[in-house]
Amino acid sequence: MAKPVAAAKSEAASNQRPFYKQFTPEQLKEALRRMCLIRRFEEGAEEAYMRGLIHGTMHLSIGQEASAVGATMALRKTDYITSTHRGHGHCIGKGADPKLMFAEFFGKEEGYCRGRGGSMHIADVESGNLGANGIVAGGIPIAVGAALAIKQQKRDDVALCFFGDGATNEGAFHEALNMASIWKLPVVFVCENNKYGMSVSTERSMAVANVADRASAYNMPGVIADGNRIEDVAEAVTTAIARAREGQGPTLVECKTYRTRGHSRSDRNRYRTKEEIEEWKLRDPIGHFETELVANGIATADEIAAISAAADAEIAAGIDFARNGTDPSPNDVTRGVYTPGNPS
Amino acid sequence: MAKPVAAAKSEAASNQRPFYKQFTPEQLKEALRRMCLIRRFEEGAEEAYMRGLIHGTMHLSIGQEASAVGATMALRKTDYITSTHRGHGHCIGKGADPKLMFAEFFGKEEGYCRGRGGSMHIADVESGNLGANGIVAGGIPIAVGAALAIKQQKRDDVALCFFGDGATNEGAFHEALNMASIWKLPVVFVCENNKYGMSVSTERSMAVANVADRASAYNMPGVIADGNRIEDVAEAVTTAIARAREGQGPTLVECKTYRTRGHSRSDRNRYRTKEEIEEWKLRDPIGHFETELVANGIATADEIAAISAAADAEIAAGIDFARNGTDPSPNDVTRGVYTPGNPS
Amino acid sequence: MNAPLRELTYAQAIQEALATAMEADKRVFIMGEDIGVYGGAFQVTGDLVHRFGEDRVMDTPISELGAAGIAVGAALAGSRPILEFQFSDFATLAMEQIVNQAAKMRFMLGGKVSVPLVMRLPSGSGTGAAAQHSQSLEAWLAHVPGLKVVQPSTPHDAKGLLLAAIDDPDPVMVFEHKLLYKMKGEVPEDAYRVPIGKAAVRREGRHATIVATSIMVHRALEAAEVLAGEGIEVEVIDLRTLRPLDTATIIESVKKTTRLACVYEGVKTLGIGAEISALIAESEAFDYLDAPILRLGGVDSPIPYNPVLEKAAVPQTPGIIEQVRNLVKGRI
Amino acid sequence: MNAPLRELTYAQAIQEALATAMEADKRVFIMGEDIGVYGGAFQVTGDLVHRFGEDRVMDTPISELGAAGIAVGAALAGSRPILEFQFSDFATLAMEQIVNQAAKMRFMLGGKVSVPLVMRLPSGSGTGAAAQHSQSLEAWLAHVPGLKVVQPSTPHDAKGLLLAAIDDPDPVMVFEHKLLYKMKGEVPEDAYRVPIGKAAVRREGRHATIVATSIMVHRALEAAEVLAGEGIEVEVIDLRTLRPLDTATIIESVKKTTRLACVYEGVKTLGIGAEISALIAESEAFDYLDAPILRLGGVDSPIPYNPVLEKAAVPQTPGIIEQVRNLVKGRI
Ligand SMILES: Cc1ncc(C[n+]2csc(CCOP(=O)(O)OP(=O)(O)O)c2C)c(N)n1
Ligand SMILES: Cc1ncc(C[n+]2csc(CCOP(=O)(O)OP(=O)(O)O)c2C)c(N)n1
Ligand SMILES: [Mg+2]
Ligand SMILES: [Mg+2]
Repeated sequence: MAKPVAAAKSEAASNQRPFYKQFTPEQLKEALRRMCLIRRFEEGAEEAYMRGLIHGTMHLSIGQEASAVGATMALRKTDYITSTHRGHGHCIGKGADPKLMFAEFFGKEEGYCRGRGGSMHIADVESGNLGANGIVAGGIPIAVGAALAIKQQKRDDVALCFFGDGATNEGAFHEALNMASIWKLPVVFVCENNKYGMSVSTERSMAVANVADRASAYNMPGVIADGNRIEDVAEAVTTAIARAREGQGPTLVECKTYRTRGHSRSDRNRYRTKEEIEEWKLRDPIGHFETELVANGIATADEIAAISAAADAEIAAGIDFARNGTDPSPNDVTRGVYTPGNPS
Repeated sequence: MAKPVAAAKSEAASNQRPFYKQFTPEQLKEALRRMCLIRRFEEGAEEAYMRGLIHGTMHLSIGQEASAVGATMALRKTDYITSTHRGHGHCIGKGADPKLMFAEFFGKEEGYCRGRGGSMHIADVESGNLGANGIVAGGIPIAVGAALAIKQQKRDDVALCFFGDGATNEGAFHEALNMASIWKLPVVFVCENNKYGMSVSTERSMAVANVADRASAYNMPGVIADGNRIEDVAEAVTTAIARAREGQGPTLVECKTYRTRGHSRSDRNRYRTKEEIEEWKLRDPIGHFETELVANGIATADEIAAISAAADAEIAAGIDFARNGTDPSPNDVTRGVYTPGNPS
Repeated sequence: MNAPLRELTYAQAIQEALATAMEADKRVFIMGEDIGVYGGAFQVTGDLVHRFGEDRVMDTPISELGAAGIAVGAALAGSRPILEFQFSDFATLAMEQIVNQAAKMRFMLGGKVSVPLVMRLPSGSGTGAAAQHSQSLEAWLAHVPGLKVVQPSTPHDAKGLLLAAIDDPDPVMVFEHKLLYKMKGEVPEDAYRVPIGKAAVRREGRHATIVATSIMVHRALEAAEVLAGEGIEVEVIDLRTLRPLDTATIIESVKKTTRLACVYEGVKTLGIGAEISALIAESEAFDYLDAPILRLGGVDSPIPYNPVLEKAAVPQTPGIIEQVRNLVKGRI
Repeated sequence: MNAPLRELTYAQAIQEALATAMEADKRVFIMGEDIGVYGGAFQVTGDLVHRFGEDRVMDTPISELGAAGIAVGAALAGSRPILEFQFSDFATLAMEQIVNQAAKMRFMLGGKVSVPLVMRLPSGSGTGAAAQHSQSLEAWLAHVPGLKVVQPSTPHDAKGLLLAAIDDPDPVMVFEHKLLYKMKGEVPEDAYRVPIGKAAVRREGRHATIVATSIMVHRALEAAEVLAGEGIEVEVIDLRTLRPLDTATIIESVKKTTRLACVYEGVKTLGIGAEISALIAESEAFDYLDAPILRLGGVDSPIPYNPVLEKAAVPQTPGIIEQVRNLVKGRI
């Protein structure tokens, strides 16, 4: 005999993970909304790219939405993030407006970077996103520097730094984590370990099994989270953020996840099997979160459908907005290189 | 009542450390000779520098002779080393001739680098020393590359890489150790931890207590040796070399030691106390080894005195040789930039 | 030889040079990011890993500085490394090893070693990859004694210069242009070499000389063709090697034409055109000059993402035509 | 103002600028290797750590790339970092952050941020420190849009340019010369600025112009003094800023003197003299030139250890005298 609904709910509540108490239902639904937006944004961008409307290259994070949103949920607007070449999710997670991101992809003056940066440099300084980065690991010391400035200015903000597994093989990772640790800076290192740096698996590129195993070399906690489960990511990162705000120094959080798309458009997936990809598709972070929200009594199926539909609409409108944006003039090619009104 | 000498000897033999069995008495005495040569070489170089006979700068390793010699004892001529700015000891340890080193310091054509390199680039390619390096950590990836070549050529040689504690904060250290480990290369990493990178103590520059603590991040053994006791260094490094030769990959050996001189001539020792320096002077690696050689019945006091006197004489002769060397002609300033007889 | 003409792309020509060298010499190996099963970001190494195995076609972790140092060490220890940077922009991470070690090692050690390594650097703009994936930093490396620097503009030279670079006992930097990878051209099958240090006169003329590099050679040739229709005969020199420079070929041409324009993609200021211009201005050719020396280089800006701006940032054919016309007509 | 003249060394002048800026603006801090209790490898920071504390005079680990990135991040987040490289040679490790991040960040982000940081780079040969501690790589950074590059030659300018650099909203690279640190000169006590982008005419003349940088300004002035005794009047311009260049001052001088020599320590090929020469050769001043443009730069070699060779590797006063004499007498 099925239990009455109320009883099921209260039982669920007692088993509930801290995640569902740390955040309000509104925050949780907003998190789902952002995950949906990221997914739709990237699907929209991919389509525009394939139709030749967007040029250049782009790196999709489809399948990794839980880490992008879970890691940014506990951040304030005055906190910073630095992001990566695979940075659309981080950008939306931190609060950017998809239509201004699309405008950037379409190379328009309305874009976040006035069409000068594109996907690989997407940023929204207003919302605290110091930018994606075309250089693997390039953003890691930058985040540490932002954390140093926060400390110097006696703010209780934090800097959160996204990077991939491959980035942890760069010297910049090593130098930055060491300095963050000796100076106890308010920074959280979030590694999105999607098993590959382009085509090279972590087994072939790293001497240790987990990125988190490297944390001990910097005397900081190294935490592993299931990167496809937002509750896991958010709990780990929230703890790390709290530590950082309290002046206890940095944490390395490794989110185990997977990108279901190729590295970039030119990827022929020769380095991995179809089975592996399919297996991970079954672990879709959005589907998982939707199920959990319902199971935890936070959202109804209808609400979820509405969130999803709203995301669709927002993305469609964003693309429209972007296509109708203003093209930069070739006469302005050197605009923005130096700060105007410069004293010297 | 004192035990008869023979009995003391055999008792000592039974307690004897493997070091005294791994190496023949001749090898052990040769090791002492090299340690003495290093010490006298540097004292001679220091004096010549202070008298204005040598220009530029130099970094003395006085107090660190046990690690230089202990780490090179088990090497063959066909094995490689890469060395550091503080590299005189490594060079003599690997078998260089002090008079040709002096000739280099005096800027002469007879010098190992024809007077082009000086102290900071002292090398003896013939004996397998690929060179000191003016760039902190610069030699680490180079040693890994030499180890890769060894492996490619199916030789059973090894590359041994010296570097300081400060060098382990460089990204090059991280990248090189990771690659050495994933490719299981025949390389031994010997860190001479003398507590300071120039003026900055390891406490202030590293997030972990020991350099060896960093080894786990590369999934390789991290071994700590007393760097002022040659037996400790030699045993640890000999094991590491054997591992490398057998294809089991790299080891990180940390030799805890101390430089009793300043970082370079301009050092005013403001970052450490006189007491600390004096304390370490009492732990002189040469005095220790002399005592042990006698105690282990390997050399008599007379033999030791003779080794020391011979070193004095060799150094004096070396300086004479160098002073009478040939000055390069300014017309030859670009000689050696490119390989002559070059096909294109 | 009357072998039938065979066309390859620039990328295929490079791959053929790599295969030829690896077959001829066991010491030669290649390393880089995603050059194995992925075939390289621009599919230059392609299937080589299947032909030569993972030990000779080595995927590295994302560790440019370490990889460059490993190349130096392997070269010192008797191997012949060829390192591919995925984009030349990432070589900024490896400058220490390139400039302080590879370039100077032989000199610092009194000429007692050589450092026979090759680094391949895919460069240039035009792919929409924005400021950190579009640079042309060849002038940096051409400034450094101890290095050699080449910049092939055709499939033929891409193969021949790379083979010469692999033979060379000293470190050679090969700047490839990403937009050229798909360009087709005649490539002989034999293992010919194109000598390092020799420029090529691609078109003869008497009214002006254009010295161009890499992709700009093609734009210069297009411009020359158009100008020929107007009666202006332009001599086009493909520089090919940036260090050491083929001074003689340029001087001789300028003495004949009396006018010089340099066309290059790198930033104009301190780009290779500055050196060519200065070379002529201090040479015997100075007295022959009938006009100022023109430089057409990249604008003083990082490369923008927007495609219109991206094109505006580096010389394009119409601009070359206009400026060289002005040069010849005395309007500069 | 009639304040009595006060002399400081170049190093003291830099230290005074640092102290002045830190006192005036809480956001300013300095970081680098051994700049704290050690006082800096060249004793430039001296006792500043005692005046401002370890939080504002920060010793870093030996991590140049990381430190440069931290400077970028701190600048983005509202602080005003000044990073000392112990030797400019080590900046090769940090090129990624300098060139791909600091220089391009503002542009890539559509002009929505500024990156107000200063990097100090002790450079040059003459100390017997050999090839990896003696380079003059200023031409590299002057090639990079987004950066500003200055090279003070006197204590006065060392202070004034550094203060201007610290004010500047964009990244400024300050190349200091190690041999100048002990040079004394007049330095006003007030917080004056020397504008970035303005060259200084150090001596007027009418027979030839020398454009010199850093320590070469002093050698050029010595040479000018000797040549004056022979009736040759040389105008000496201290370039001071390598990016952006003060084109107007140079052009004007060359139009007057009709002869130009560039004297600089960096490698001649693609050194700053190449740019100055090319600038003149493409400018209106071209028509005024009565002789080829002379470049005296470093030889095509790493800097040797041996002191005689070391001197032979870069321009010295006697060579400048001889060559400029030849230039004026039409022997070039
Ligand atoms: C310094 C540098 N080296 C190489 C690249 C080329 N590249 C771009 S992304 C990438 C893989 C990065 O892997 P990872 O850090 O795991 O991030 P992921 O792409 O998996 O999200 C590579 C090699 C680059 N952009 N920067
Ligand atoms: C890349 C680089 N950074 C800085 C320096 C300046 N420097 C020379 S030695 C040294 C300290 C090195 O410390 P460590 O590695 O512990 O070696 P030690 O001098 O103690 O033997 C420094 C900072 C350098 N030569 N190279
Ligand atoms: Mg990855
Ligand atoms: Mg040390």
